[in-house]
Amino acid sequence: MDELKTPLLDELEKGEWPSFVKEIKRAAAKNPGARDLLRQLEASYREKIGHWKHGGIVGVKGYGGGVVGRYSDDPERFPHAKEFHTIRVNQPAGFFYTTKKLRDMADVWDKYGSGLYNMHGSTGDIILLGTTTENLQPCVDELADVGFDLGGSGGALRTPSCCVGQARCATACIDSMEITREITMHYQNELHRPAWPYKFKIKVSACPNDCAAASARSDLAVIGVWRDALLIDQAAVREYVNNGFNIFDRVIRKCPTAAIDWDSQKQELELRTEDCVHCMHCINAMPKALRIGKERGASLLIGGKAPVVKGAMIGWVLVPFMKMEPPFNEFKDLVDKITDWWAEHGKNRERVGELIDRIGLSVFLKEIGLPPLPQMVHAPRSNPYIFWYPEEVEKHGEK
Amino acid sequence: MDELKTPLLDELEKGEWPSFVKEIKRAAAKNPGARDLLRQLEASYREKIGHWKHGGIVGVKGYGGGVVGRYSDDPERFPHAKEFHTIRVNQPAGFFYTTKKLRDMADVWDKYGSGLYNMHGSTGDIILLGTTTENLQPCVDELADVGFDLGGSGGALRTPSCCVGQARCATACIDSMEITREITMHYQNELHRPAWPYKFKIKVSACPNDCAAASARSDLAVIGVWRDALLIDQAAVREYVNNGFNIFDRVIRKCPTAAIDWDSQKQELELRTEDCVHCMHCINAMPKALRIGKERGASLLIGGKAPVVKGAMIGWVLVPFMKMEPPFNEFKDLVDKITDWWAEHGKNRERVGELIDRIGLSVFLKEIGLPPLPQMVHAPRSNPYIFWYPEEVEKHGEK
Amino acid sequence: MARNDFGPPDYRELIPPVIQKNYGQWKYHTIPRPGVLKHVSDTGDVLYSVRIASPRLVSSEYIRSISDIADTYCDGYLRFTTRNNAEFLVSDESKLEPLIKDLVAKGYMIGGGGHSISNVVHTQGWIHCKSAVTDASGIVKDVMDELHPYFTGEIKVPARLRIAVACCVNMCGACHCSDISIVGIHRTPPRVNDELLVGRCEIPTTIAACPTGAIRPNPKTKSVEINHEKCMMCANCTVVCPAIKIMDPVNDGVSIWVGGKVSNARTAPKFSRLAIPYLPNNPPRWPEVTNAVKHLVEVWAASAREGERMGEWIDRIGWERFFEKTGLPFTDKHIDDFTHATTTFRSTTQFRF
Amino acid sequence: MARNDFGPPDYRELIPPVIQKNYGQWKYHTIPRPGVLKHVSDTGDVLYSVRIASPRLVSSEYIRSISDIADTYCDGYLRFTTRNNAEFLVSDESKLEPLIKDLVAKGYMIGGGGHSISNVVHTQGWIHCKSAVTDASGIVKDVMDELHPYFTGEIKVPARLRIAVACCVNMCGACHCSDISIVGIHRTPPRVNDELLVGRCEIPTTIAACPTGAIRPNPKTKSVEINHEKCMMCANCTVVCPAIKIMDPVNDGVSIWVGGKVSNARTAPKFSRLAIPYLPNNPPRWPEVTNAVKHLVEVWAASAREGERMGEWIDRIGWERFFEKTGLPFTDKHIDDFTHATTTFRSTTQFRF
Ligand code: SRM
Ligand code: SRM
Ligand code: SRM
Ligand code: SRM
Ligand code: SF4
Ligand code: SF4
Ligand code: SF4
Ligand code: SF4
Ligand code: SF4
Ligand code: SF4
Ligand code: SF4
Ligand code: SF4
Repeated sequence: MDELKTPLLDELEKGEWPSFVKEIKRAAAKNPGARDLLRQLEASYREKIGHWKHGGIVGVKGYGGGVVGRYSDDPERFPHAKEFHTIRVNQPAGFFYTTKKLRDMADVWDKYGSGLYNMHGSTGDIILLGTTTENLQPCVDELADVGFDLGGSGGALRTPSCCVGQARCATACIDSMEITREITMHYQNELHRPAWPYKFKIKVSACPNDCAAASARSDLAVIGVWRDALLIDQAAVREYVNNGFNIFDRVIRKCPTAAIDWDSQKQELELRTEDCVHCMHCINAMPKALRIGKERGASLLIGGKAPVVKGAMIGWVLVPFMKMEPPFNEFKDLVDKITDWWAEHGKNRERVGELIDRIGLSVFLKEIGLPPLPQMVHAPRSNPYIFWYPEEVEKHGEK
Repeated sequence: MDELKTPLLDELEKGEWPSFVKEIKRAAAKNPGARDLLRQLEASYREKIGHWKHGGIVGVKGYGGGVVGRYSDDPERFPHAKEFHTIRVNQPAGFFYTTKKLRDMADVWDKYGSGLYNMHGSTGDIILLGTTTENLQPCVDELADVGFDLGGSGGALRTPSCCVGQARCATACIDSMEITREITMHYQNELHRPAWPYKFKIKVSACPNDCAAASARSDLAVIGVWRDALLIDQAAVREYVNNGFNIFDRVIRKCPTAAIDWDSQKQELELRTEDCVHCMHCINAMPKALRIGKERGASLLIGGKAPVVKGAMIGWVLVPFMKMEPPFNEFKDLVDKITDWWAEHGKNRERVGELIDRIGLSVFLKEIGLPPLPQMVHAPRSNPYIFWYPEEVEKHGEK
Repeated sequence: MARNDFGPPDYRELIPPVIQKNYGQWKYHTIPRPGVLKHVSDTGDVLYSVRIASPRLVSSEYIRSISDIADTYCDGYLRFTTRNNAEFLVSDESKLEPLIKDLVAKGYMIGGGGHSISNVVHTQGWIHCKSAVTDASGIVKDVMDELHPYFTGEIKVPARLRIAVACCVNMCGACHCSDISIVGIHRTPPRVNDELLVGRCEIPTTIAACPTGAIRPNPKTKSVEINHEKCMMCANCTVVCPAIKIMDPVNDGVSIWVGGKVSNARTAPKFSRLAIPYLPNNPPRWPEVTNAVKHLVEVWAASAREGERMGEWIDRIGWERFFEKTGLPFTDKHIDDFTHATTTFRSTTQFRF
Repeated sequence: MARNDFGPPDYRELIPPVIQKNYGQWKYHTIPRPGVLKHVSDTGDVLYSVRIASPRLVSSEYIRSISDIADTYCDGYLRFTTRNNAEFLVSDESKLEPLIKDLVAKGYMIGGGGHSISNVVHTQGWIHCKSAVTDASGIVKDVMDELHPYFTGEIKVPARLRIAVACCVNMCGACHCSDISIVGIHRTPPRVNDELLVGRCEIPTTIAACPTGAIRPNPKTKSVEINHEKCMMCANCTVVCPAIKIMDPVNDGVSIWVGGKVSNARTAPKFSRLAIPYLPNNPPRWPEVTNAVKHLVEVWAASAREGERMGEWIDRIGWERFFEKTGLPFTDKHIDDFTHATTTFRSTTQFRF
């Protein structure tokens, strides 16, 4: 191989933060694709423009997605980046690995691809960065041999993902990892064979801290909540206070609904359960003293997504509380109703949230059979343009 | 006259609250128009439907508006309500009257009209309720003789109105009555000869309590504010506190920006002036101890209106602070710029707020020559769809 | 002799001497008793304002009667408020008690200051507007017959409460920012009189008037037709075209909205929000409406903290609790579906069960 | 032999025994030192997680290196976080200090827990995406080279701060709800290659893809033309039609947004808001972007109260003060003009001078 001149990128090997350029170079030492990626990237840095072409669909047998085709716009200059497809590999729930699993995967990828990864993609997949059309099928086959299947792309369910939940968290109200595993398995067909107007994402966070950022980036966010009183260990609260913890500034004043108060006389934390909106803050602030309640389930939020093209949305409350017990049939039924309705009414490239925006939340609720609830809105409508169905009124007396 | 049977309306003579039916009957005793109004109203109560016809423009010499034409849809049944136009008479600023003025007006109206009034219409006018086409001109002429001129209607400036302000209020930051008088006089032509796409309303409240409800119901709301520190009489504050006034619950906790605190040690009210958003609450709660600051002027809000048809709007901050000194030239210049722009770009029946909604606030600011300011928004944009003018960028390098 | 554009009477000739003298110099006020304001000036001067309820729709005789009173006690000066009450302006303290006595004797109702329910801002109704779905004056009378003790101060409320009535969705009274607002609504789409329409209405204007695009040309009749699924019964088309009618005595009715405010005190001005989508139009006493409003006032008054207006109370307890406490059903109607609907959807798990 | 639809590896086979045993029984956690979490179970068991920064874009060698470490100290178990850090899971306390020492010796950076700046969520950039306006990985490296002391805990911050980078307005990283987000933007409208377009692009689809209706057919060329006054440079048309190009190395650049969050703690999740509309695309070190972010962090850290995230701090001090304190200009670009623009306009006199 000729000498690799990347003066601009070399700058990014300096500095304290781990360097992705170093990583590309590590791969480039062994793989010509990684090497031409680096060269092409250097060109982008110099010219301030990307060098990937528009379009180009590639695939593997039995799957409608999971691979993103990518072609260099200057294959003469960067012959080994001419085809540089990524494979989206479905991650295990909670991103847990044994070193064995990781090594198995790396061995396959070194054989068929650039030896570069995103650990992980923003949706949750392991992104295997860069291989040729020819290598796709054998790579995917051998990944299967070591137990890795593809994730989603296109108008399909996308790889569900979740927070670590009960595997490590005291505040987990639901088993986020098991839910993710179960729905990923249940919806293999929807994940692997695009049949919908656009992408559909499910993310699961086991409590309202939402460490999976579910409400911001999933069409259907599953967020663990409890609906009884949170549990208070008064002795442990006193210990915080006695150790100089400023309970007023750090907790009391920050409760969004003023649902808790510290009675300095009685040295007790008082909770008005009916006002607690389970925001998590007090529990977060005093994890040794406060715990989530016992009646646990999930809130479901619909419509979260990025700005394209009607503007970004944060998921809207669709079901305030759903028990989440395996095999999660109530949840699956609802997913089916939602996706059926959306598949029927959605335009090409219209997310479910955009469709609801276009058609109206009330109509959507009616069609999937959910009751309207005040928890669904910040406030009721302020405009007087109420729609009435013909069956709700008398036939009008013509005048 | 035949017997007047109004069993339904008679019900509304009972009860404690002053009865408008009694008032109509008082007028009906002398005036056949008022009598037929009552009969027609009884019919509406029985049939649950109004009996006024659509349309019918009437007017008086030299004016393009000020009169609302009204015709009964059943003139056979209610012959004296066949024509029942209202005259919108411009009220004096602050709704102050001498009894002489009122009696003069009543004398004219008894001569030419029903003897019924709205004191006052929602815009502010004295509404003279019900006269015939024939009587309009002489009535308006004689009203002129006793010093009353017409208000506005149609695509024109509407009668400006205001709160009582400096005439009685300790919190008045501007002279709302003088401003209203001056602009009413200055804009007589715009008030009386409709030349705009739709109505345009100006209301003036002398402080942020907004007793004229200006921000909700005027296209241009003028609201008095101060921009230095509010004045504290610490002795008077102490007096409140010593008299058992719960300053924490009633004041400190209600300041929207936590700009004030009560130092129980020092027995002093502490103000962080830079955080005070002049909401008025603390002054309202302790009028003997707190007063508005010394550097006074007005905030101007644009776009307030009722729901028709793009939805209701509450006025948006356009000018955070404008000195308001007679003859208010800076203000008038701005009104001219706004109405010129609106007259040029507005569609028929499009309020200025709706036009801004359609065209964009930034463009509007640019065209009337006002700078964009953070006070104009609750928060900057969240969507990434920023518009750039060609002159702001280089000619792009075609690739 | 006709003159034009001379403008309204000049307030400077209509304000009493004590105001002339102390203009801009008022120091503070107190409310010595319900409906009576005492304003004290930096000069030491004092002005009492005694406020009475007015039906707003008044006769010449009424005007002359209150003028008589103002002549006797107020040197002939009086004013009206922005909510259509009348105010007697007394600078001579010795005349205050006699004035109040006289007003009471003559049956005027004093009240409306401070934390109270003041007069109801309202609109024309069947009395004078062609668009009226209901009668504003009648509803005001009914509601205030029930609520007048909150006006006179006989029953205390935690904060001021503003009620407004509008006879149609044009909301002339600026209902859209009231603590409680009562608004006439349609529930059936308009009907087109094809024969009348042709020639009488400009079809493009009519089509353009519809905010939801529900009106399309009907080539067969050369008139227009209305897509019922899209129509939100705003009546805007009826304003531009007299051949389109929307009045429907059987189905038209009254809706109730809560939690709006105008002042900037504590919280920003805000819109009223739908509480009850429909109550029947039931003259002359509108019992369903009157009871609903009374109930809302009572639930609020019992649960709100001192100084907490309707909307602030709801903000504190949450809309979930509002519907629970008032026993009102939350329905599909409450969920916004107009332009900015999505901004009203709750995008957080912060809610009450 | 190919199999289909067997799904991802089962987490139950990938979690360490201590987690298997204590699954769902964790009681509380502490953060004994930056980047180290200690989770205590109801059973008394303890789990330490040691978190290291990762560039996210890694090589097979990296994967093998961290696997070696996990084999030595963690019985072969490790995980990644939702923000792409790697975590070593230690159940045997005696291995904790040796692990940390080894990590430090090998040059890994430990940090990111509690009140800190964690790893930067980001996207493909020029490395793999055809839509990329800028390079996400490069900007992350530059920004974190500056800010790493906030990751390691060397410099304290008042609260957690999340930074995200997206290389175009598609915002794959969910930048739209980050404390600070860095987004690549276009500033010139797309250009149409008429010859290429004809036959290659479906014109109706292309027209429909434009949210502002800026694209219309061009009968002369049988292609389309773009109304520059309406185009908001969203690039959506370029996704559906390869003959429309928007990349512009001279004018493309980077914007900075602040105050978003995702968690429901204290305040509801909220969108990031525009702080800086444009900074030049200046690889490899993007000094303008790096400095701007650093400046924002420093102003926030100096002025926010304990526990106050960027957006909560701005809520308290007001956007007026935010622009004042940061010295950033407020411009026409900051004023929303998209669908729900009017809901962002300030409809109250409550503001700071
Ligand atoms: C790889 C990844 C970014 C990354 O570096 O991590 C990615 C990459 C692309 N995204 Fe994304 N998105 C990725 C996660 C996201 C996320 C985050 C998430 O899923 O949690 C979002 C925001 C949430 C959402 O879905 O709204 C996201 C919002 C978008 C959008 C805007 C969608 C919208 O409705 O607003 C587009 C545009 C589109 O679909 O046309 C898009 C499109 C794309 C495309 C397919 C653009 C294209 O046509 O080339 C990118 C392919 C890049 C490539 O060459 O691989 N990507 N994209 C992420 C997927 C990896 C994975 O499978 O794990
Ligand atoms: C008389 C009055 C109600 C009252 O009883 O007080 C009134 C009565 C009418 N209003 Fe109004 N509006 C009256 C104040 C208002 C206000 C309040 C204000 O001005 O402070 C508003 C809300 C503020 C605003 O302007 O938005 C108001 C918002 C409307 C609207 C909705 C406008 C909008 O853009 O949303 C309409 C509909 C229209 O213009 O087509 C309307 C239309 C009408 C019409 C002209 C409807 C019609 O075509 O018949 C009514 C004539 C009734 C009549 O027969 O006299 N009126 N109207 C008020 C005028 C009296 C006066 O001059 O003092
Ligand atoms: C007389 C009047 C002005 C006028 O030019 O006519 C007026 C006069 C005063 N207002 Fe007002 N307000 C008047 C309509 C209003 C309105 C407009 C309306 O109701 O349509 C508002 C906005 C209402 C809203 O927010 O929806 C209004 C919001 C206030 C407030 C703020 C209330 C709050 O939200 O806390 C104050 C402060 C206070 O009461 O402490 C106030 C205070 C006052 C004071 C105390 C000011 C003063 O120092 O004199 C005056 C006596 C109030 C009282 O009645 O207790 N005034 N005041 C109006 C009487 C109407 C009536 O007959 O009831
Ligand atoms: C490991 C991880 C979950 C996972 O499955 O990977 C995780 C783990 C924990 N989170 Fe988280 N959060 C993780 C991403 C998030 C995210 C998502 C994100 O950043 O993209 C959020 C939402 C961020 C946002 O609002 O923008 C998040 C918001 C929280 C919060 C609420 C923060 C707040 O706004 O006050 C807490 C509570 C706290 O820290 O007190 C929390 C608390 C925790 C606790 C303390 C829970 C526990 O008892 O173990 C965990 C250790 C936190 C720490 O790092 O100090 N976690 N946490 C994620 C680590 C990411 C990283 O590498 O930095
Ligand atoms: S969302 Fe809750 S349960 Fe899940 S990782 Fe975060 S804090 Fe733990
Ligand atoms: S969880 Fe949140 S809302 Fe509930 S008491 Fe604690 S701080 Fe308040
Ligand atoms: S707005 Fe202010 S100045 Fe005007 S009447 Fe009300 S309290 Fe007085
Ligand atoms: S006027 Fe309002 S914002 Fe200012 S200190 Fe008083 S209560 Fe606070
Ligand atoms: S609210 Fe409607 S019906 Fe009532 S006066 Fe106004 S326009 Fe007429
Ligand atoms: S009532 Fe309103 S929505 Fe219905 S057709 Fe007429 S204008 Fe359109
Ligand atoms: S943010 Fe844009 S450029 Fe970056 S990966 Fe996503 S789609 Fe591609
Ligand atoms: S960039 Fe966006 S706004 Fe501009 S023409 Fe293309 S789709 Fe339309």
